[in-house]
Amino acid sequence: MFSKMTRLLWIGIVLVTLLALAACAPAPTPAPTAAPPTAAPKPAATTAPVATAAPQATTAPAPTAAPKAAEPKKLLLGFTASQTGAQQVASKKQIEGLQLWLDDVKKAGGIKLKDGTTYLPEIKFYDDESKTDRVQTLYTKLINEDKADFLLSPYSSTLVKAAAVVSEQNDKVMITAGAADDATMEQGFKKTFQLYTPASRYLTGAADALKKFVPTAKKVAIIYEKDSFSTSVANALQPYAKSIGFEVVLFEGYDTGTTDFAPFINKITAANPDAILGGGHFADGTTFSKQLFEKKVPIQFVAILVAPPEPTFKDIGDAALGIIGPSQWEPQVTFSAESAKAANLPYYGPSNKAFTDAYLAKYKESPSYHSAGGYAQGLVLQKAIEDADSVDPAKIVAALDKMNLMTFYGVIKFSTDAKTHGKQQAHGMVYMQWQKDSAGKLVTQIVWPLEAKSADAVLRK
Amino acid sequence: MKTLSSPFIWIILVVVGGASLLPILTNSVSLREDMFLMLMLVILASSINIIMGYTGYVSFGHIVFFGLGGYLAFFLMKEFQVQFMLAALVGGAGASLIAFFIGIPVLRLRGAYFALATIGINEAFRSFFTNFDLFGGAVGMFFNFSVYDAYGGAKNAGQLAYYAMVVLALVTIGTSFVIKKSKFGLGLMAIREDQDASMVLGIDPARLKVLTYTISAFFPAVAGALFFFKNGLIEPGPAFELHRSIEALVMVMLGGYGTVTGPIVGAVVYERLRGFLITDPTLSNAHLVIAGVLLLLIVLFVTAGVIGWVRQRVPALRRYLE
Amino acid sequence: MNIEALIASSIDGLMLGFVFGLMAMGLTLIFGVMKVINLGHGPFIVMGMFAILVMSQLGINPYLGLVIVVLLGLLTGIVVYFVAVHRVINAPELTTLLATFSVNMILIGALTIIFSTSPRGLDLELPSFRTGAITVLGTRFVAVLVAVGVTIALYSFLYRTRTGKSIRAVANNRGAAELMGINSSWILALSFGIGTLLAMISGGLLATLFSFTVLSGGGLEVKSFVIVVLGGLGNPTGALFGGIIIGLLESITTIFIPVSWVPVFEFVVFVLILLFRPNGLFGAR
Amino acid sequence: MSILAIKDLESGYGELQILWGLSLELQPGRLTSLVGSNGSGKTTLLRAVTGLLKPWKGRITFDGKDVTHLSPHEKAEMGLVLVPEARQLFTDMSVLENLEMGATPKGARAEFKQTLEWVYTLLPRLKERQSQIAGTLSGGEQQMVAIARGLMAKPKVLMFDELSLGLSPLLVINLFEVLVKLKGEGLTMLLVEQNVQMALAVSDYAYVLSNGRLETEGEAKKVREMESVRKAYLGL
Repeated sequence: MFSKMTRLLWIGIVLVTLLALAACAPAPTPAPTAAPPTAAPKPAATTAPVATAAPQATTAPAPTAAPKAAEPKKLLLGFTASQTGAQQVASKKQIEGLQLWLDDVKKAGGIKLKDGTTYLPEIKFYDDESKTDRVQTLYTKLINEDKADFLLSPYSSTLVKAAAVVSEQNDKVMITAGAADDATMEQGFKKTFQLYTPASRYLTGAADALKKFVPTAKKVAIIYEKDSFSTSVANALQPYAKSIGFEVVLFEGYDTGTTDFAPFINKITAANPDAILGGGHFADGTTFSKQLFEKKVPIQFVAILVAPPEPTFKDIGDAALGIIGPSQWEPQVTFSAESAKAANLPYYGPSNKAFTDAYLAKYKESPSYHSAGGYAQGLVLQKAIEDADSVDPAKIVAALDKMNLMTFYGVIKFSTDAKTHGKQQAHGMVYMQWQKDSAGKLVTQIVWPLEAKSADAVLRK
Repeated sequence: MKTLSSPFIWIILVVVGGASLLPILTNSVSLREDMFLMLMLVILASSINIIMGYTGYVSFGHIVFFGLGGYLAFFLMKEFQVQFMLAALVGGAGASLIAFFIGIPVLRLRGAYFALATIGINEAFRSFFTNFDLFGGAVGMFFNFSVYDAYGGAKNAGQLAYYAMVVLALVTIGTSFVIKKSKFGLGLMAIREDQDASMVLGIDPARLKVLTYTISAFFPAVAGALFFFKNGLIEPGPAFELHRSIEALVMVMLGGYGTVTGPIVGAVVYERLRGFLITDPTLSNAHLVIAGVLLLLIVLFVTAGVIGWVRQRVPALRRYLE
Repeated sequence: MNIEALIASSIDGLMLGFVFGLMAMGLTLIFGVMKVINLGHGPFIVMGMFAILVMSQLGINPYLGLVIVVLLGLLTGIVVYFVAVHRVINAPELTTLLATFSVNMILIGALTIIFSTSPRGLDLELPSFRTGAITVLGTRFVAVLVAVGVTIALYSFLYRTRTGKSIRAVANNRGAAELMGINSSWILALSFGIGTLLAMISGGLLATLFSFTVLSGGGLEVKSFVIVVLGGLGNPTGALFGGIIIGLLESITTIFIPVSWVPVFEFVVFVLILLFRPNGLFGAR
Repeated sequence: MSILAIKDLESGYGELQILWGLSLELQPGRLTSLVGSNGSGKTTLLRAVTGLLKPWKGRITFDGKDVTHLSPHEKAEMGLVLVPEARQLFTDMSVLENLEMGATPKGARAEFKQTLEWVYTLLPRLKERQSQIAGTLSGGEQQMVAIARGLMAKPKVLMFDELSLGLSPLLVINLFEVLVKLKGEGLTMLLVEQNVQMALAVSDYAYVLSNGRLETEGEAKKVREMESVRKAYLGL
């Protein structure tokens, strides 16, 4: 009898333990995973402004801005970041850019509506380890538990795709940066808005540039990493290159994780192209460029994805020379209030110089296009709130649909077509090239489009 | 059936089932997401345990079936609008069939050779799918959101996928238990202890192993189908992620290899621990290091895993902790 | 198809193959001596890469740095052996797999904290020799010399010195070696150290050829498995030939089939060899 | 003074106890044999003495020092060497390399050349075979390599486990002749054998083991005469 009792007791204990393990943790009290987000609102915001006096975000004039309204309301922006894993570096830059925007808004006293309501944005983010399943879990959490008002995106196409699915499922507005995938934006999304130039337009400009810089060029080789993003770029580039009269002598993908390009370069050389277009991500891009250089491949025009705009691309030394890369933004871009006026568009936000200087002052590093994208995420949302004069999601969507303006990051306009809703329409790429300055140091210059160039293109030997 | 009269299986099913109801009772979507992932890991770990814990064959690349099931089902759903549960079952059956044909030659290998072969198989499939344009190649496949309309919208589809995952988890655990307790399972353990001696006992190791491998491929495949259905997109990288496979091994080891409860406890503990480490601001940078150190300590000092350890220490519990 | 490209690629592949062989040699040595599949192999390779990177940033010539890498690798390996492997050396395979996997996690975690996952590269220029379409890259040529040198050194050590012979004795019959007065724990630790230093040297050489990240080890580790199986588990000479075969295979197939199919081909060959020649291409039976 | 003394030794595998309080002593310069039927615990005793198996209780003294808990290689270094059952050669290595490995203890290493010379005169066949891979030798030759390898350690006590197992009678006689020669040179030896007849014929002193306990002991000649031993082991 007694032993039966103990047995039951044991069952009870096991049951309770397992229940506790399996379920309690994530349940009502936001225990483990719900631990507060990392470094988000930096105390820096309350301290004195930085010495270089970062320029105020030129908030659109709010005509009858009631002075000193009530307490500013909180506006929670949620997203995930890759603090670990493959996308760590770019993701960090993106957050830094966003953080800078946040500082600027704080300095301006928040986002003000016409009725005097002020919103003070705060950010909350979790580490997604660069993994899609974590992205989805964490976005669900941001939406349902943290009650994020608006969503921003993680970095990289694959992760953004995963996040967009969740945000669309939950009817949230999300502004994405760091994702250029076309396919993602052709799923019939209603509330997802893309800041990056889509992959399909990533390298088409390079083909145009080739035509201009090397008028004799006839044959091009398109080589690309076999991943989602680079494949989309290449798939769009091939018909375009043909349409403007090039012969594509080689169109071939290489496996993600390819380390050695020597045999592939032999194959490319054998096809005898006048230019190489394509690429993938950083590691393959640098190795490819380096081996191209070492093998003294005499191709005058090489434009590859992602790697060249990274400052560390210059680690490979002279091998970087002459390599062209598409970029969403570069510190030398010439978008300004004047050029906006010329294009008959409104200009919004800080000037390019102001952004670049403030970034350099705060992080002791020049901003990359990831940083600019991060800042632009916030800026676009801010503008949409001001235009909508509300934080109501439906009104924000309407404002974003209507948006057509220029910022330091470039022109922004979203597709309103049902099939491709939210896809970036206006933003264009700039093409930068590694060149040597007068002192013999490697620097980047914008070479295309011609109206935005900071230097003339130099052909490889 | 004698096996079903064991109190253990009912306890464990009730506990897991009960825990799965929590998100529905509390109506918390994010808890549901957490549980969805957790149940998926339980399924992965349990099915690896079926082949590894019972026969001693360390399948490093078991995630290949997760990917295969996911891809097959996704293709059916996308191209032929097959209902998702049917597609998932077909995906599972397809993966099992592939496991059957792979298993016949590969299970002849022993020890390290088998482990290496499973890695090779996973990588071969991953690179194959990267190039296989019918399934989207490197870009993968994605649903148009209208696919979910058939299930009452994307939100509702998530809920349905969750129910399916709960049922799958319970079936996996049940199967794991029945195999362990059956004569079949006994044969497997004999193989684990000494394959050559088991033949003397009249056991046909080759047949038994292939059958087990085929069964153990089914569950991750269905789980993959459900996961990618909810995900809305599938790509070769996340579908055949070797790392996830190794993590599932860690879970089995953590909980206790060769037990039914072990993989469940292992999956829950591992996932909670990781969740805790990566969201804690001070620990998140070091989370890999901390997890590694903990794993090492367990491997070195608690070789039998949590459940194995409890079973050794408290013999009275053995009947309730298979 | 272009005959010149084929020859050029064969030369490139052959040269890279030596480095691959060296890389796999560490893995196969450890397996041969103690029947442990070292899942920490990838991070060891990466440690070699970053050791060279740090030294070149400090102004040390990368090739000179390899000498320091040897010592560093030996030490790391011995420490890792005693911390993580020694206690479970007689346990079933799964246990040692997980023990070395936890080493993998710890090392990758630590390296990520120190270096982040951003890509790095060495700015190293050596002259290359060129005739027609065939270019022999200077870095690659030196890498081959180093790889051959290290292989010769390893073999003289294993066959000419008493300690080396003790390693072979322990690999052959640990119990008997112990009975003959050989301290097998020490020999095992030393072997692990040598396996590690081989991985690190190959990492250092690879760093002179390609750019890399903290996460580069994963792919290279899997490649090492392929090579080791090709050459026969536990057979260092086999590993060298396995490396050369993989190098050639990759480079030659690149000419004939789209490059992205090369890994498919490679892994199918890997599984087939495991199935039909589990002792490697050169092994008995 | 005995050179090796085992006192009240208990040991076994896992939870299974095999040895139940064994005590035996080896006198220097003598050949002692340990006999008993299959499963009586002879090999277990040797494993416990060399340290391959942990002693549970009791004490082992070698050359005046307590060596109970030392590992096999430490004991070998001190001069307590075993020629193991089934030879356990380094089958992938040459005969010469096997012998070199035998000479691992520091003292032996220094005198490697002389010892090798001596071993080759004792077992001349090995000299012819010195560069052959050990695994390719015949069973008898392999046993010779095993003995030679043990001798290369310059042991103070050399123990043999089942020297005659699986060898033809003629070979066995050859090997036992070698033992006699070694005894003549003053080497202390412990011979563990199933072949009781042969063992007792060449030994000075003998222990008889049964079920992990000592059944009897005495001068080899006397043990041979014992009725119980004759019945149980000699089939007379």
